[in-house]
Amino acid sequence: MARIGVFICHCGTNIASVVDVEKVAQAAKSMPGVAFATDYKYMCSEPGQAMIKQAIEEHHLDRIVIGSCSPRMHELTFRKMLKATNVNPYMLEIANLREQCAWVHTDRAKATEKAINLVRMSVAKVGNNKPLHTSMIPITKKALVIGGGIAGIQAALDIADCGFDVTIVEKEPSIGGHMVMLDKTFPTMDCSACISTPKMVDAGAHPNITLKTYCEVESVSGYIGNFEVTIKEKTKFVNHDLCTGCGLCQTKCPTKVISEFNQGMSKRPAIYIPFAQAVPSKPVIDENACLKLTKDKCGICEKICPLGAINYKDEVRYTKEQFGAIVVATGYELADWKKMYPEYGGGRYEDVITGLQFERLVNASGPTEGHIVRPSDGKEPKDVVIVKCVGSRDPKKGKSYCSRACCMYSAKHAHQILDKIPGSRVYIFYMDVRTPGKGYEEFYDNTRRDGAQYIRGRVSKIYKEDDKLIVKGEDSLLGRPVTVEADMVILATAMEPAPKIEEVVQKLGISMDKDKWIQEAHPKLRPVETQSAGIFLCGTCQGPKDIPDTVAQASAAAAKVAAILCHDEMETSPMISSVDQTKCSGCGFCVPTCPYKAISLVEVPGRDGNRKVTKKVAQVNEGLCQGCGCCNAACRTGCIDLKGFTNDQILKEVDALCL
Amino acid sequence: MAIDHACSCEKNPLLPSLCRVIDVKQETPDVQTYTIQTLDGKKPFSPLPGQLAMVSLLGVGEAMFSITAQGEDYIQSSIKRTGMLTDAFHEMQPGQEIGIRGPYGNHFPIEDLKGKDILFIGGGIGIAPVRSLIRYCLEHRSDFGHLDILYGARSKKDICFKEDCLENWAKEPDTSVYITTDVPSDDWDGHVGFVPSYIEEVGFQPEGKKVVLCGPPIMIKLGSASLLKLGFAKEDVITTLELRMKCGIGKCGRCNIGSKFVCLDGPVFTLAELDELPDEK
Amino acid sequence: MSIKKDNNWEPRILAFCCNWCTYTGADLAGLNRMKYPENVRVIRVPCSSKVNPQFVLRAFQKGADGVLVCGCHPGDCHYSTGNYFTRRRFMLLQRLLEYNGIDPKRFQAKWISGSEAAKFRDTVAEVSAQIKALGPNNKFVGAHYDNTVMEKEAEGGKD
Amino acid sequence: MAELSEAMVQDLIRAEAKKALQTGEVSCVIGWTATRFEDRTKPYFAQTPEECDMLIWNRYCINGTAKFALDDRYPDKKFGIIARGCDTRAINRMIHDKQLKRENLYIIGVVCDGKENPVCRQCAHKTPLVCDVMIGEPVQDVIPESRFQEIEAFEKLSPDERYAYWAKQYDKCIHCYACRNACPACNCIECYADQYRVGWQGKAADREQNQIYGLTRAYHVGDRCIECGECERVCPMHLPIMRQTRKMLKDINDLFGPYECGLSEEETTALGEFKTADPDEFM
Amino acid sequence: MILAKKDIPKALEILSKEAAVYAPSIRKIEDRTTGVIQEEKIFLPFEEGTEIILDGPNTVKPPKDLLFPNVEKMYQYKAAGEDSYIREILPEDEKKILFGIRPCDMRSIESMDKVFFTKTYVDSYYAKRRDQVTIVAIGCLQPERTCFCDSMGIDPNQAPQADVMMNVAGEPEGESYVLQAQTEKGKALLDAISSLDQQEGAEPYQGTVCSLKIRKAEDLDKKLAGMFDHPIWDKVTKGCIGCGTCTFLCPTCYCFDIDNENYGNEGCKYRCWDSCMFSDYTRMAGGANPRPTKKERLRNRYMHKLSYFNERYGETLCVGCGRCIASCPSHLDISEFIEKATAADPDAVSYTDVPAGTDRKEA
Repeated sequence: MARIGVFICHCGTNIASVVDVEKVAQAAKSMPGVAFATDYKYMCSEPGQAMIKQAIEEHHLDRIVIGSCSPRMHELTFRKMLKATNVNPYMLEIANLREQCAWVHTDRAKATEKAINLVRMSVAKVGNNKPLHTSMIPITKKALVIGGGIAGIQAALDIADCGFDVTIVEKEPSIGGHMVMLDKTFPTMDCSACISTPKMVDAGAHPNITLKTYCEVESVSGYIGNFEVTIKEKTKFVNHDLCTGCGLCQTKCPTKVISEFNQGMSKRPAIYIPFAQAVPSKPVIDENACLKLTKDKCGICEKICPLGAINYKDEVRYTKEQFGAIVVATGYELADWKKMYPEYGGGRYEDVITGLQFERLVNASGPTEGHIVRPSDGKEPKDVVIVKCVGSRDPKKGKSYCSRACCMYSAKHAHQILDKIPGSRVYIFYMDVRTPGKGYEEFYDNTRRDGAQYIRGRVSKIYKEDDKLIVKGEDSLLGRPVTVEADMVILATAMEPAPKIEEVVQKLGISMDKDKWIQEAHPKLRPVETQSAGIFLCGTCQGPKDIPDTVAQASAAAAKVAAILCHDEMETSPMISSVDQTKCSGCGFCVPTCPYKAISLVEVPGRDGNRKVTKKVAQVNEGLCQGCGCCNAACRTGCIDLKGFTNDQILKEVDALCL
Repeated sequence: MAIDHACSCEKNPLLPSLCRVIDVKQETPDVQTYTIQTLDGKKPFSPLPGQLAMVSLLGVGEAMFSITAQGEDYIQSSIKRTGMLTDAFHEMQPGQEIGIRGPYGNHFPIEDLKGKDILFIGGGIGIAPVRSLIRYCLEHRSDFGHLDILYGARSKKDICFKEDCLENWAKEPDTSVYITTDVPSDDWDGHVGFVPSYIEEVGFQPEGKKVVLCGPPIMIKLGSASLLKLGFAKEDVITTLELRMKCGIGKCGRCNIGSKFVCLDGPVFTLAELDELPDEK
Repeated sequence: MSIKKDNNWEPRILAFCCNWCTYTGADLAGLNRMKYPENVRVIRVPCSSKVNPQFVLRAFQKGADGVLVCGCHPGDCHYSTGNYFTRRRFMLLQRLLEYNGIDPKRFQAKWISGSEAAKFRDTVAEVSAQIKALGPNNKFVGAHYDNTVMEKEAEGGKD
Repeated sequence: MAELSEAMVQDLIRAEAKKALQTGEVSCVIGWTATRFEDRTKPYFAQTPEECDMLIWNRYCINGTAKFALDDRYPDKKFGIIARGCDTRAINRMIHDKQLKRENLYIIGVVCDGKENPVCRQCAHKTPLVCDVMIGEPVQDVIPESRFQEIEAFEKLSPDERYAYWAKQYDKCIHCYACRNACPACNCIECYADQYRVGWQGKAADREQNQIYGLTRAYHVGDRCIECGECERVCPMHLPIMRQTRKMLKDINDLFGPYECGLSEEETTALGEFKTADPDEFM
Repeated sequence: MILAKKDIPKALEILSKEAAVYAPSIRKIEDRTTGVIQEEKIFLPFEEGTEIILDGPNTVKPPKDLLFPNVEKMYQYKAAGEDSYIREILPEDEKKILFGIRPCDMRSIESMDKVFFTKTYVDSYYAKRRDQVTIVAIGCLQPERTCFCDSMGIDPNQAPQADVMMNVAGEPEGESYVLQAQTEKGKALLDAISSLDQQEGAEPYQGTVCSLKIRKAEDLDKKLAGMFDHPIWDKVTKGCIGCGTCTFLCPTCYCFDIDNENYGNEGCKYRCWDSCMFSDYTRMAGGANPRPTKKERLRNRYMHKLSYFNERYGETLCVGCGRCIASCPSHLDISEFIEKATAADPDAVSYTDVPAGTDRKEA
């Protein structure tokens, strides 16, 4: 039987003024397993702790109950104290006599009775405590960043600057993401490429950063400190070790297909470097377009490559790597407005373009070398309509959320048009104008002063009449229909999570919100963490945001990663679930209840009657389990149990309180 | 009813008497020996070697254990940690109140053993019942012939009753002690090997010798085979059985093997007797 | 502890509170020196989803007059999804108990966040009043249950 | 097409069972055989083609056959089962719960016309849902309107009436665990009630322990109940056990959408998932 | 003495002044939703107005729980250092009369007497209850189709060990009973109700025979002792679902478990019925189980009833009451087993199961 010591704290007069602490200590003496009980003015003080230690020695105590303030206050203090004794730090329970007794009651007799009850509960629980031991797991000092946009680049640079190895996995042939497609950034009108490409170059050249472009994460296992990630390297058909990026092949390739980078507004060859400043600046072959690969014809690039870097027999390669932490920065994609808004032409009118297409249009390195012209006929538009909230804030047709960046880039686009095309008119249909950022409101004001006409209302229809796009909407402020004859329409389309986000989330064992943005661990206090320890997020994979917010989040995530990687090993909480595999039926009911995907079914040697068999049972991954106990209540045999809060312990508490 | 049973509880055989653990000794990492006394400092009862006691940790549960030794004013029982109940036993400290009832079961056939050489074979915690008989024989040394004691444990640290096994018994007159461990270890320079093979290695002679064999089921099975190979008769090999028990007085039903109840008609059986019973051990 | 017939009868209410929200909220109620009835005792659990329906049955069997399960609001669970399971489990259990004759007021679940000290206080006061009005629970109470055993101990053991 | 007579079905069952055993892939075929009473049959395990002639089919074939597959969780050969609609739901239940593997079963499905068992009046799936061969013409699945009538009527009683009713029922219970052992959803290798755990389940057959057992079992199987009625059929003291488990099903049905179990191996269970949009009464 | 049937309630009223009288009666549970009343015949304490049913089928549950209750407190204890105690809880001082026990059930009480009174130890709890009980047995008039007591050597008209034997006078439809004291206790009981004596009546009816006749070898116990490894066990145990119905409804099953219930540091040790059909019955702390499957368990049960008990106590532990046959979820039948075992070749290496009833002409 246990030998329990009970220590009742007066907490000065905080507890003692309402609770008869001596009586509580006296009552504790006759509780099951109690070998010693006393009260003292301040248990958490030096002398108080010394007294507990002495009592442990003198009375051979093996378990401790302290009646004091909330365990949320001093549980760690007392655990630390026990580390210096023979008593395991987890053979401790704290009865909350201050916050949940003395401070909330006035009747001394009743409060004392309740205090006795609470102590009895803790005594009953501690009697069933088992010694627990934290274990140390080694940490692989290397981080994985999924996604090579500005978020991923920033996070990788920050982590690498702390001295840790980082691998960036990017599914496209180059890092850079959406930011390099942009022309200028609001509100400062910096050249987007001018500020992002140096970062790309830094990332490419950083000794601690490994770029894995044209790669995808195939599978992830393990847990914080020790993720094992399989990375799939797609077929580039170009040996990047040999290739110098001279670009000769690009110029000779006879096949031309639509350029993703230019948002479909220009063409690129089948062997291509996506854009001039790409990092790495080496081409890949588009296997769906290449004549050699599709029809076994051509083969020009192989012939002309001076280094023999072309390899049509390239195969998908898988590599396994260990990482200590993972940053998810998979970014966004523009929602397909064509499906959502057939009334805007559904894509039939070339001159109805997205904001991102406009960025390419206005960009000096874009398809028109920066001239704003209509894609249909190359004429300079005079009347331009910008429609905001296309897909955003429209739960019926699109998304219910606000895409956050559109108000500002629409203002920027208006400014750019008014600036570059003299005599042009810009009409902006809006629902609200949201400018919560430094210098944002001023920028918006300036745009209005430039002459942009803001019309509050949604656009109901866009159709073509002769050369013009007729934009019909309603001015809801004036309460009358509006019709604008435009040369070009720019749609500020909603952001949505990158395609295949479900796969990424599923592989990582993290979760998404209703709109498929990745769910942060806590919206306020843990905004860059996921529910899975060691997996962080930044940028637009978490939700729509602009560049400064993205970069700030990336640095925050990097700091979180660094805080893990700076340790050689980490302590795991011993208060996690474990399975009594002799009793487990292997039904797997616990598996779907775990938010961390910490439970898996494994085959172990077992017994069927007296026969030896291999049976399937549940197993808890100690690195993943966070100790919520949700699986416990799903287990009908009661064989999966949370250490420190076992079913038996809680039942004992129930029994004790019901006495 | 050939066996006469003595019961310490005159009235209610299922009612334990309150006793106290006066000493706890850590024999091995998972075996402890408890010295038990009545509250007024007396011996709870006087068991014969091989008998059992139902030890009950009030509020936790009770289980049957063999009595490994007794003195003027105490009895001793050794308990190996195997489950929830024995975990709780292992938390006992001197002064702990427990309930105890017994002694139950038959005992080693002392009269049959008198005047004979005896070979004691124990494995693991199986040495506990054997020890009660060894102690009896040593106390009544002149009644018995040569004593051989063979004991096997997993490793040196798992040897129970280290003083007896490694020192005291070897010093007794006309007594040979053989100790073996299953696995070698740095601090062990004695014999290494399993009990059955050691039996054959030593090559005990069956003439005029009775064998007392206690240990885990597999050891009893293979050990018996070794003994039979050496020419021992089944009538001369005595062993003990262990089954789940609740009442200890042959009423609750679960420890039967055929028509015999291990708690009442056992736990001591010769191999010949076991042959008569259905194969359900 | 007073005998149940007594006019001063106080109900015995158990509250399972999740460590991250409700337990914190209860602590906050203390910090703010809010007052609520003494008859509710809190059992701390890491998450409301740890609470096994068996605990609730056991509490009634052992003589509890009411049981409360409290956790974070849906969506706020420290462990992200635990309380969604709690919600399903206990909506069903509450109905099953009611079906077996237990007043649904005797078994309640509530979402109380770490900042909702006042809600904690109000909930406790309300549940306590409701159960007081219902009177002692005699359903599912074990035949072995013996109230007198405890009286001695509550008075500080027998000296 | 003319309906098959009982005798014809019986012949087909015997023939299929024989065929299965003759292949050597199947260790036995479980069905029903006669007892000394004409209105009773019992489970029968035909292990040789000859023994198949002992198999019978009549309106007294009321014992569930599927649960016996759990007697050997690690079989060398396939286990043959003559399965009615309810038995196939039981099979799905146990496969879903990962206690059986489909490849270890050889299922001879028989379209059932309802037996001398009150629960058959509520049967929604008379046609086997999973089988290797099927005997009889499939019939339309119809969920009877009366499915929850009994529960709804009982809900209307006063709380005290309900409690008194159950208390009397649990006074009768002899704690024999027949309901559990017959139930295909009670497929844990070691039931919580069989474990030595102070405070979970007492062995005593008093009202208190019986209530705890009854409610716990209802909760444990309630979201997986296939409504085969075996629990009620086997109860020697005639407790209305389905009235508890059906209550759980009804609530799940009401709260979380239409719910029936055992219709396929892949379905999810109500307590194994959630929706953020589930109704919330705990605000 | 002769007691008119109509005077039975009067007699019981007189007797219940001195002792608690238990007699077969109907326990009713009304389903208020349908108005259906579930009825169940069991032994209930007699109160004024209780309807006593002496004829018709036997009670669903045997009366054994009146002597050997399902749950019986053994002792109270407290584990708290110096304050520790162990206090015996013996059954209360209460005289009981079991009225209307059938010969089969009376015979089962004899078997329990042997278990609890002999073989070294006397069970104090059983002994105290047994000593305080007076038993009035009644000759069986309507054996059910599952009854086969006379095949087990029991005369359904006679219960020699009962304190009082009661048979209907004359023909089964007779209007009075003949009561004969067979012990001193019985005499005292009859003295107490002598005022109701009708003085004259017909001879006690002795004509009841069981409808189920089974073929049972005279030395079945010895034959079975040699059949422990017989292939018959594989076959006859297959349909068993391992529940405890047969054991809990059996009038002779006496196995029990011991457990405790705690309140703080006090608690109570109790014993309760256990069933050898349960997997945890013989399972040891380490998980090993000498009877791992239902084959071993059911074999042990049948062997215990039909062989082991004979060896130990000299009689068969099955009284042929048929309760297990009537209630078995799988419709297993011990009488069928007895016939099969009687017919079986003890040295056979294989066994073909021919269920009873398959010889019946098929429809």
